[in-house]
Amino acid sequence: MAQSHPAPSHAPHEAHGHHEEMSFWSKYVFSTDHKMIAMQYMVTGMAMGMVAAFFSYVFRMEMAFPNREIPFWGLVTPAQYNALITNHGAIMVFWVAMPVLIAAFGNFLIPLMLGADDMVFPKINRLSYQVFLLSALVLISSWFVPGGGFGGAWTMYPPLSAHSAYSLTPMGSTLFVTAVALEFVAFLLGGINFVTTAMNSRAPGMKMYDVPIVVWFIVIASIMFMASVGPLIAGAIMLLFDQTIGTAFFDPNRGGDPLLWQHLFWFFGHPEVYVVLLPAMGIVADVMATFARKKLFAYKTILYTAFATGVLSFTVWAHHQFVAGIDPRMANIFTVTTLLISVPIAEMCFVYIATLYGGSISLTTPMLWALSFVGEFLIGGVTGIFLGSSGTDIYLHDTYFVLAHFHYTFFPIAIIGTFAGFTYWFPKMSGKMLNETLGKIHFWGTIIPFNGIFLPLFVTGIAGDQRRIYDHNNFPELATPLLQHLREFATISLVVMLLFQVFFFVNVFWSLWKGKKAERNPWKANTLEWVADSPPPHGNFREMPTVYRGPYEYSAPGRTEDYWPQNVPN
Amino acid sequence: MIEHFLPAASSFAHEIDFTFDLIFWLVGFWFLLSEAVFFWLIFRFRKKDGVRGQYITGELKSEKRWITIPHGLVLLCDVVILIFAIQTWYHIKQQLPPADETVRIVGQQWAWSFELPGPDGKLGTADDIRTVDELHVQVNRLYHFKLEARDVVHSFSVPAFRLKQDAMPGRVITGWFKPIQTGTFDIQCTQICGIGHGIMGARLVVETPEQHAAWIAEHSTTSVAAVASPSAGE
Amino acid sequence: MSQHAETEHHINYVKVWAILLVLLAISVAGPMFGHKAVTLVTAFGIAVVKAVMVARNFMHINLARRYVTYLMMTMLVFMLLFFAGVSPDVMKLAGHNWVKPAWVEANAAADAAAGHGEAAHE
Amino acid sequence: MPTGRLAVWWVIASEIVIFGGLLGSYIMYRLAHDAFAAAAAHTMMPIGATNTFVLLTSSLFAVLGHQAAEQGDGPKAGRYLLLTFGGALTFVAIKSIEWTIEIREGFTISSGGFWSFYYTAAGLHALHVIAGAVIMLFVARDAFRNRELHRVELIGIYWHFVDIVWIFLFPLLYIAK
Repeated sequence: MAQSHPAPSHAPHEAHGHHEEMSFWSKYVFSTDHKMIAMQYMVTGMAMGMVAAFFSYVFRMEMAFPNREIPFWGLVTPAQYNALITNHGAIMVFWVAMPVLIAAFGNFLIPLMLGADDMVFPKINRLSYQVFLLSALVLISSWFVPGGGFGGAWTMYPPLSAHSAYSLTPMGSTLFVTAVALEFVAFLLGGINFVTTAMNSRAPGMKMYDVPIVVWFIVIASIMFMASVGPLIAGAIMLLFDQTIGTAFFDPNRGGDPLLWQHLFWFFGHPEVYVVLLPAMGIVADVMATFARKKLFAYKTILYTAFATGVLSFTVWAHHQFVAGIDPRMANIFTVTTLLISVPIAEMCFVYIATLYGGSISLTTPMLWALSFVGEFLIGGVTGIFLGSSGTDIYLHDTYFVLAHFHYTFFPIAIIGTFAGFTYWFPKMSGKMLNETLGKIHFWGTIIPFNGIFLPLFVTGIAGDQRRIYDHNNFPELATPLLQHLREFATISLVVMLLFQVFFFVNVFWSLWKGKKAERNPWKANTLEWVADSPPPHGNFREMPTVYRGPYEYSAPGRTEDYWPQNVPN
Repeated sequence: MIEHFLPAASSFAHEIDFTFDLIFWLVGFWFLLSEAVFFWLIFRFRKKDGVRGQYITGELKSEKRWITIPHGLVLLCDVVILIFAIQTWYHIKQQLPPADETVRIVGQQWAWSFELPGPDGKLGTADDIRTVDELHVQVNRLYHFKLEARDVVHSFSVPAFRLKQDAMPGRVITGWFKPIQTGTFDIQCTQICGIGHGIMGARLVVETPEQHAAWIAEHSTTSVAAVASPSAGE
Repeated sequence: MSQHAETEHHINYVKVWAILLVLLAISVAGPMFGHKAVTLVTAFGIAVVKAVMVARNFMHINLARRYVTYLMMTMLVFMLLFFAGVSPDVMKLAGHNWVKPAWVEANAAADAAAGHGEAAHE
Repeated sequence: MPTGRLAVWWVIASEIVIFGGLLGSYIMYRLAHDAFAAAAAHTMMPIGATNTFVLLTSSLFAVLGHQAAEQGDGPKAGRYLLLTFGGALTFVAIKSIEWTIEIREGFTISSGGFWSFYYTAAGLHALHVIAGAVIMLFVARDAFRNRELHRVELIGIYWHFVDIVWIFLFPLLYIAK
């Protein structure tokens, strides 16, 4: 991010030309407008999210009430169960968290917040979404081929994933790997776009430290993705060949090593956690600053900790493999790095909490979501320590403790972060205000059951409940009434939480239809996207803004208003 | 915590439980503290009419203190945890105390098969005792296990022992355990291994020397004793 | 770029190309000495030299902003990190408390075969 | 720095880790398995060397094209790009002949660890060559009409990267035996 001059991209001009008489197809389907592409990502991601949520409903029901007819599904066979958990995990990470948090918010926010008229490569942007859509379709198709969907867990460990003789899903596993690989390509294209846009299209006067945290974090996330996904792309090709043309990359009997895949996967897989975490944290930072009417506490510190986390996250991957047969001496190194990474993350949480000090906090729906992110993510963070320290991981590895831990990180990331951003920027996206009452009902109806789902699972995990078992009654020590009741409680909480999502969709559609009109800057926020009309037209701004200060100048002394937009000269 | 749910039936179970509790209290303290501060701030600085937010950059040293001091303390706790975690790991996984007896454990879709040295106490001889889904060991005896997988990745887990080790196809992984308490415990496969993963359980029977001797005597004659485990449905 | 800069580039390019070809020739000739060390140097040492030459003189990475070089370096460092973390498991036949019997046998067989395989080569 | 060039550098950055992961895995296996050396003895070094020569030369044409583009001489740049494209075609042609011979001898992608890597790595690289060659045609077409001359440099940088990848593949697959 060295120099900053207005966007040299010539794409918008050609777009401007014919954007009056645009047909339905060129406006909604083949649009190169970053806002429309963002909407496409958002809608696709949320649709996939509903599918994955339904999957979770089915397999949670199976675990709580084994071998019974499950409403809207029927009996769950072991093969189905494996396919359900596998696809739930893969969808939530690759087809929900990434498209919504990075692609949707990134596409929508980066040009608007930087005061640019569009991404620097609108056509590549469109291509990126089309490849992503293709990957989603390939994944969906993998559930309907003979043999059914792939059931070897989203981590795809060979030899189970490499040989249909073991997985019994000859086509399913191949399509699954193909879908994942395609998804990576889509996000490489998108990431290049984000980074170059952020580097070259900043509004005049916008220096590095005037860039809103959320944009910074999405850009850092994109860079981390680009730097970490390469080995796994290579690995996916190798795995595909192992499946289809009998190469020997991961076949132990012919000179391969299954452990290599685990390394290739987690070298990407762990940075990936931070790739989705950072955008969510950025969204939370912006929302908190706005509704606490506070300058973000130690902006630069946040930035540096994010960089530190990014670099450190490349050195911790093998903590997913402590008991996987890696050299025990290596485990010590990875324990140290893993506990080290808890420091910058803890620092970030402290900074967020400190930002509240001396604020004037109004608990609107977006703010509730943002605050709950911090509150819940803390649980996910501290439980990570148990797993990062190799000694206790021997026992906790692959138990429900792990599952509860990463759901306490991923739910705040993928769900809470998304809702925080969505409710915060909905006025800008749609030009309508959301209904606060419905929003708050939806919030409480989501947060309370969420804890009801996963707190019990910590307990079952400590009691030795291992993962990916469709009926724990096959294991005497796990068949105790206590554990079974906890599982039932978790399942019922899940059903309640899913039912409460109705309020969200009702709220969205009702507001789009009859909602109150949103003015340009409903939240009295500083960042540039609130300078544009809501919703912003193609080309975003009436006249390109110039930036005079940082994004978080709230409650600045000596001003009548308690906010100070970036583009206002004084 | 863990021993409320499961017996601590191996020599190193207590060590893991201790490390777990230590981490629990350390991070529990920090968790409660930060949540308390968090909610207090939300309540204390809620929106009031006529009260404006304060302008705090957080760039001054006097303000940064509020971050850097807890930050340093967290780092300190991390170091403490590290010491115990690595110590535990070293005792259980890295060092290999001399064995009284060695057993072979093979995971395959979807059963555990075990190979005990027969009366002669040597593995790979004619009088070895092979069992399926049931492992008989003697209490207070230090066992080495040679862990293999025939087809896909499995994971040999005995919750009551706090023992877990993935079985990698193409590798023979050596580990150890020492039962200190008689009884029958679960053996789980904790790495998804295909459609049978959910039933791939086995039982581990820890016997007194007399019982074990009797069991050996009973089975050493038969080469294969496929004992249908009660845990594995079929 | 100024006029005279280009002209000296022009001379540069063909010369660079010629040097690259010479280096290629050396790396091809390397194995003929029959020393493993020599081969390694001529093969990979020269590969690095060639890569740097192409990056500097053809891709003009030295004329681009400094962070481009740093970016490429970072990526290479990450790859070294990957190698350092993985090789203790994947590159070895046996390690601390584990061994790969299949690999050991395969190597024994290969060495037996290579014994007269080499002889046939020389 | 111009957006296009910046983007190409980012593309190359992400390509480095893709090839890095693949070649890193190859090197680990290569050093672990003695059988790899025996298999590598069957690769045809002269052909590999010829291909290296072809790529190096095409890189020279690419950079000369870039120079011409900077002087604003579109048609000249276009001609150079066509020469580069010719180099790409030669490379692919030689490679297909090479593979035909090897497959005839019975060394297919599924006949052992080395060959799996040999075909995968070289194949992935060949895909990059083909993709670059196709893009190059479009850039050349514009160049002849003196349009979008800055793209000549961009495709050039990408092409040099493909060249560098091969510079490392050549010793890894052909020389070290």
